[in-house]
Amino acid sequence: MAIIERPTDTPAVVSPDAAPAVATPATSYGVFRRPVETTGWKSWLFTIDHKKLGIMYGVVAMAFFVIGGIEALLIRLQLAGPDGTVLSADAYNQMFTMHATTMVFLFVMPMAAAFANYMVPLQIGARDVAFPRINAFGFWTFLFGGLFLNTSWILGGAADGGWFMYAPNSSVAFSPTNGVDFWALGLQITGIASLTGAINLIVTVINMRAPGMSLMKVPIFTWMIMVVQFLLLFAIPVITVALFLLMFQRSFDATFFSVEAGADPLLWQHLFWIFGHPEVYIIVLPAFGIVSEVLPVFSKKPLFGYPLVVFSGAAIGFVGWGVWAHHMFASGLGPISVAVFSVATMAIAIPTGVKIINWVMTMWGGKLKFTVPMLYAVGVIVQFTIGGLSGVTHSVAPSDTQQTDTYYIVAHFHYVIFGGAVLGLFSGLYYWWPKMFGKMLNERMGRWNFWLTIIGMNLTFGPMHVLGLQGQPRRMYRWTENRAGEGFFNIGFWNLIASIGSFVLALGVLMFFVNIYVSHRKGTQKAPLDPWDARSLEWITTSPPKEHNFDRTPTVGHLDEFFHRKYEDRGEGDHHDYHQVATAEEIVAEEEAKGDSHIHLPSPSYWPILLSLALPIMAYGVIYNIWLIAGGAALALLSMYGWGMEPHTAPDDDYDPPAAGTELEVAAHG
Amino acid sequence: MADTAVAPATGHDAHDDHGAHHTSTGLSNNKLAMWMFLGSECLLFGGLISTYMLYRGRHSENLGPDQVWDIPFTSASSFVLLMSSLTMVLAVSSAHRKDDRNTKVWLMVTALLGALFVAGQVYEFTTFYREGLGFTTSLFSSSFYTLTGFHGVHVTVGIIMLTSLVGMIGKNRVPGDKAETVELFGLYWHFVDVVWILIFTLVYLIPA
Amino acid sequence: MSSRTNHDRTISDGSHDAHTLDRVSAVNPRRRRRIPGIAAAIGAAIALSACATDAPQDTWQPVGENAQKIHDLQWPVFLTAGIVGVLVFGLLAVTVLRFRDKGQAMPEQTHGKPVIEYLFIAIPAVILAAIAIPTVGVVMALADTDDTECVINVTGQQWWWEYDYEVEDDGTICGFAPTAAEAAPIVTSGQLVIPADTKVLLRGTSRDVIHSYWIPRLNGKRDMVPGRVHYLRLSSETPGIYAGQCTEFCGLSHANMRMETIVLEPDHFQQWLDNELEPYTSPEEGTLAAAGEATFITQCSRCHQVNGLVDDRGTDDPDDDTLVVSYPDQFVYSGAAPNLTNLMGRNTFAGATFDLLTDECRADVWEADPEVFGERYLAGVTEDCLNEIELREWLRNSPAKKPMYADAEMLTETDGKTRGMPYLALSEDQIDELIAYLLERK
Amino acid sequence: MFTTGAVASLAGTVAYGVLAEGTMGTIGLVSATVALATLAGIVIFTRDANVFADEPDTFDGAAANAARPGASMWPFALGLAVTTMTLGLVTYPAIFILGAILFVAGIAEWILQAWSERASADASHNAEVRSRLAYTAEMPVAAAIGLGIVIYSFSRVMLGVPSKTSTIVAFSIVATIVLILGAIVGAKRSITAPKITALFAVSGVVLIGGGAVSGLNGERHIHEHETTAYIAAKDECGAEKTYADKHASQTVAGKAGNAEVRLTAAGTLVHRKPGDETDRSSALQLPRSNANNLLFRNDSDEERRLVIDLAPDYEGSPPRICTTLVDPGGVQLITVNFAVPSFAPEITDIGGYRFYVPGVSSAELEVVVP
Repeated sequence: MAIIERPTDTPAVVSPDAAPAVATPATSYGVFRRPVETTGWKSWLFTIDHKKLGIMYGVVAMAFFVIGGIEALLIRLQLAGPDGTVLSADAYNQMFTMHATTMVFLFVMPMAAAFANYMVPLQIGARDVAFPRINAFGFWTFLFGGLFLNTSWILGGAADGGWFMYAPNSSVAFSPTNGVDFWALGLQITGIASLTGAINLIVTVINMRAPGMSLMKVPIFTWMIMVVQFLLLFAIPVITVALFLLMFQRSFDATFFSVEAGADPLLWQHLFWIFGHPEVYIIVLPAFGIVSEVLPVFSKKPLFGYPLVVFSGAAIGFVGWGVWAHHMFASGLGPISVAVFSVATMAIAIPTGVKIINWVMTMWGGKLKFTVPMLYAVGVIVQFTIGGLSGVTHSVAPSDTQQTDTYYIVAHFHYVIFGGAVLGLFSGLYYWWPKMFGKMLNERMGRWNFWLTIIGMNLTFGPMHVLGLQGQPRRMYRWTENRAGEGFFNIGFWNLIASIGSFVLALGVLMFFVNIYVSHRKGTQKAPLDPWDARSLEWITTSPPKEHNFDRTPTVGHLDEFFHRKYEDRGEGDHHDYHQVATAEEIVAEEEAKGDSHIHLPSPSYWPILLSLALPIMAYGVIYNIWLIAGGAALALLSMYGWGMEPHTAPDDDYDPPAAGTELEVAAHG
Repeated sequence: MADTAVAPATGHDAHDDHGAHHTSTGLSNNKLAMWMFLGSECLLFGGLISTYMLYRGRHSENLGPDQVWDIPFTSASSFVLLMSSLTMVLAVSSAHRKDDRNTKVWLMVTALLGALFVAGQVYEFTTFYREGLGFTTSLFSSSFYTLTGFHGVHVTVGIIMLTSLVGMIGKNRVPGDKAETVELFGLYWHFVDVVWILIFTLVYLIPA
Repeated sequence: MSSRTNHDRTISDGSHDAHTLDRVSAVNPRRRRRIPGIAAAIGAAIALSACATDAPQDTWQPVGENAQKIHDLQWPVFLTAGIVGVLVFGLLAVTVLRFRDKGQAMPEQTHGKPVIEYLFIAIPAVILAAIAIPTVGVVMALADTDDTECVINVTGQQWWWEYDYEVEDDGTICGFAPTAAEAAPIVTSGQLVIPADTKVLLRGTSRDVIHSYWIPRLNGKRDMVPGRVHYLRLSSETPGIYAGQCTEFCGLSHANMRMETIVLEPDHFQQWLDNELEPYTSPEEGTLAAAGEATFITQCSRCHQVNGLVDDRGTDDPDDDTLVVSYPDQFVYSGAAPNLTNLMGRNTFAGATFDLLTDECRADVWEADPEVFGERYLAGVTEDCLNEIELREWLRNSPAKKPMYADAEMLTETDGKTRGMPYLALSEDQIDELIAYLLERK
Repeated sequence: MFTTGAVASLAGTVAYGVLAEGTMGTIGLVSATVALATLAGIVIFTRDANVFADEPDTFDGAAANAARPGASMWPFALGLAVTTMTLGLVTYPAIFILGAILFVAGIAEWILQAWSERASADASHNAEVRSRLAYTAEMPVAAAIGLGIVIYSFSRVMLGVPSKTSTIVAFSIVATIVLILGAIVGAKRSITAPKITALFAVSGVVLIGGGAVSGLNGERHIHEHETTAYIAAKDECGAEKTYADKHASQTVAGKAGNAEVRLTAAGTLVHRKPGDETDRSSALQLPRSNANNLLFRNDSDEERRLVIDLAPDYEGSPPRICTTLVDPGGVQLITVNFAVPSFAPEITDIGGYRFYVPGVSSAELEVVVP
């Protein structure tokens, strides 16, 4: 395991003329002295601790959420009345392009990555992910990619072709600023981050589970994360190809999308949506995982049909590859393709429906406690169901030709993404906040947060159903009275409602940040070890967890291991009678007492952040100056070699984390 | 999936042992990661090959594929790349026998054969260019150069990794298990070879 | 159309959203009135609003044959979705109310019963199968082009539509033989004119980026992709003007790329056709319009074609007259500009973005009953009805009126060709002349 | 070193001045000589160049205890770099860049060495410290350079060999040698590292030599392949086979063209448009200023090509477009953009647009561009 990797003295080579087989701890074979700080800014900059990286993912994602939210508010301000003048046509086009790009790639995906990073190793009883340095590299690459993408605002304008960036509208002739270049390269960079993250997490889940944790005992959140990582693993290279083609088209005059050379613009659409549709599940499945964790805890019942939820998650992931063309029902595919993709799309509603029913059945017969995370989880069920059902209405291809590219679609996917993914992520934030930061988020504020968000989102996106069915297309920087109609369903009224709703929603989200402040003021109580009476492994340790996560690697006998350590069924036959046999404090204390005698964590490293830094440099090079590419490449190459030759742990600075209450024997190496 | 959770609950000794990685599947993390990476690469080349197959006939009044190919030459260079897979196997087997000297020798031979292949590709591209097939000439040329270029870059990166590996073995600076590291490089190298066989068949041999 | 009620629409739309009651009450106000309280109040409000017109692009008021097919398929789906939604929410509500923590004992720790799970897989599967079968049928029916009676080519470009009518093998256009002139291809823009009761096949492509042709009341949308030809069937029995809008994002002025389809009775279509093919007549000598013709030739004809326009300036010998042929491909990146031969026969301009008619005159045409619609439309734009303010603003500075890439100096990527109409620095006198000239183009 | 450099530079200046007669070049070289001489003077004056020639006693004891700095090649490399850069300034920019790279590398290595030698009193530790940093940079650079030499030299050799066949022979021979040498070295353990290094050095020199010889000898001439664009420009789109028609493609991986134009077995041209599955021989109407992707299908039993004449002398439009010869049953894509409408005088003058097939007089199809 990487985290306890260290050199041995066993000669690995029998060759007679070979020098000492492997360098001994006394002779480091890294390049620089390793950074070893555990506090201060360096401990964050060079950290490879999955928990610190998870928190950083979360903070950065939240920052981008705010940026994307401001973009959304500007869009709604522009559309509040006819012939809006808040934004110019050009600015508006940039705004909706970047709103979607930011929300999808820089908020929802990294927010899910934040939870995945923080929780997956804890949920499977591991001390870190399989490749901690790659993990750090993934985070910094995502951050630099996101910053790179957003620098386009001040460097001549952001991308203006929509997040789907259909060719040939993305060619230089039609989008002459560098915005699309920034977009393509920025996504390429964040794609690298996602790909490395995917490989890392897959290996982690497959290989680093605690003893006894068979695949069907893996917590559902971790399961969903694994499905998502497989989707990423296979979806990212497809968009990579598309983005390369676009880059060659724009920067090196290739002709992939030049119709005058005989190109077929539908190539881009196919490549984009083969990536883009799995992307939808990449966005929403982590939230499904969170909801599936939260509901059982507050229903005091295991997840109804756990195996079925696992398989339906995998089925969604699998079938998700066969439905991409339902984004293209109007683009002139033949009737046969349209019929096939239409039916396939309906088929994917089945596993999705299974999830919803399983959630409701989990609650059925339970002992429901409506805390804020539970409220959000129930919110997901309601809002996502609406989004799912409107989805069924346009899986019917002929019906879709009336609805696609109208506000009806905007309504649909916001119910799915905001109602499904974002509410789910908020549920996770409230649920795991005490685990991550050791303080409870204020429940009262949390309720304000929840209700304002729910009311706001329904006010914003609900009217969009009406707008779309009344024929208002998407991506219009203005609408006119001429086409608004009168009467109850007139476009003007519902646009205004949507705009008002967006500000209610913004207020709701703001409450979350207020809540953080309120909950972390001086004098607030430390959270108890097990505030929710939770069920899974991540709670069998302190809050926040120690750097090495568990003093003793837990051994797992049940799906809901923590629950089974706390409770015992003393009933007979069909009669069940659960008694608490241990408190969380007792369980954690016992683990500490029997802690492993020595634990090696991988040391922090300079190389991941350096290598990440090389990527945007090269990307700027592609846009502005070819020599910058050379400079960036040199830095990348240097970092890769530095990385390659660096041992996983710093031999001079073996780190044995001190544990409270127990004396750990210092590692001895002969 | 082999669902064998090994229980290292008692032994920290196991942790310190380099050779035996205790993972839930028994497969080392590095190897699993390499397989995942190669799986991802399949789709990368899948996308590029699809693009090429769509555009191979689209060159309007410019040069078409069968007008520039030099099949005998490309066959020779393909054979050289195939041979490099053989030498890679020899390198891996030497590494497993902990024979550093021959590992280095075979890795070097592999790298050299790879370099010859890349040189052949450079030569081939040069002749194509002289014959009038530039990168921006037509859809066919753009997609051809992109596909084979991507493969060439993969080979080149592989060669640099191989030579570096030779250096690292020489200086005894391979972190982790040496035999496994060589094996991982081998996996990558074989993958690149297999992709070439696919490209050679689809791009060169099937007439447009 | 405003007063038409559509039963199907009412049921299914309501099934889906929060305003279920609203729609029902809109149709059936009498029954609603019996219900006291809020419902009655809403009912009254809706009853009032039911008299008002809905948005012209309402997808729930099909007129055309294909739109009707789509509608017949979609309302049961909406209804089903609504019912499923209500059931799920009902179940959820019961669960939430019944099982909240009232101090009951810890529930049984069970992962559920397989029977229930399989049932919950089977139910949606059956429902979806029931939806899938008619869907496939309608997909095939909509793609059917065998009985086409008329073919019209549609070409999209930033940010307007061009239509050209082909001459059929038998010398007719859409089955109509021109009365006087010989049949020749007709090129128009913005408003598509088709005969009623005719199965028209639009054969569409694009000159630059992807656009999408969508007239919601006649059919679903279809992308018009450069380098490809896609086709779309339109047909309607009811004469009228049907609004639509480009629905594939096509750049800066995407929001301003609109179109209308005009359905005319056969007689009226014949009239329209003859008018289109009428030979060009120059304005009378000495009039403002005659000066406008000269201005048009020097300022506009590089891009805008007026069929039959002849440059006879500075010569009395008719043999020296030269036919004025526009070369928009030298100045505009898409290579095309609207044909202005019969501009005032249409009632919108600049990609159907602006009206050529004043608000009153517009309402006369747009809200006309089907019986009188044809006459009113064919009357074209008269001097009294001309929306001169906007036309003037447009001629004064078009890029300011509609966002376009019109500054040739900034357009290095397109070799200085503009996208859309550039600023021409016309004097007020020239604008007067041009308006006088254009008013005669019908 | 600077002394030597100054002398060499002086000699170079004189030689260059006499042989090349370039004023600027001479001035540049004179400046370099002066600069080097000045440096040499400073070095000699400060006795920095030759500290150990003086009595060691004059230095304090601590220094004497320190390990002697090892031999270093970097000062030499730096001198070489400066000379190359100067030479580059007056000759080719490429040489200057080469010198600059060498300069940067030399300085970096020198600094690194100097730094590591002061790290501690333990020489082996110092070497270790140096290698930590140096290997990360040296290994990839060395790998890239080695790879570059092989690729560049070998591809030059192949471009230089007289015929296509001999490239295959050359390729096979080199590859076989590599394989055989590998096998021998692998089998014979008596071959030690120095011998292998020597082998590499020799092969490297041979390869570079071969590349250099080929480069100087000039490449074999590669003919630009004729295309239909070329034969159209030469007014040769006839029925007869040209060089451009050799191995021409016969299939297209797309179906949704604007129209399909078909040469029937009866020798007539018909067209068919999407959405209208009947063959028509009436005029084909196509939009103006649009990239019309048309398919030409040859259903006759002879090789035929499709030709269309466009507006003559019109900016941005070729006068004629033709396909290559299409086999019986074959298909080819032809993209036509009509910039001018049919009714324009320049088109009515040539009798309107029409597709025709050379060699089949009955095959004509009128095209109308409104």
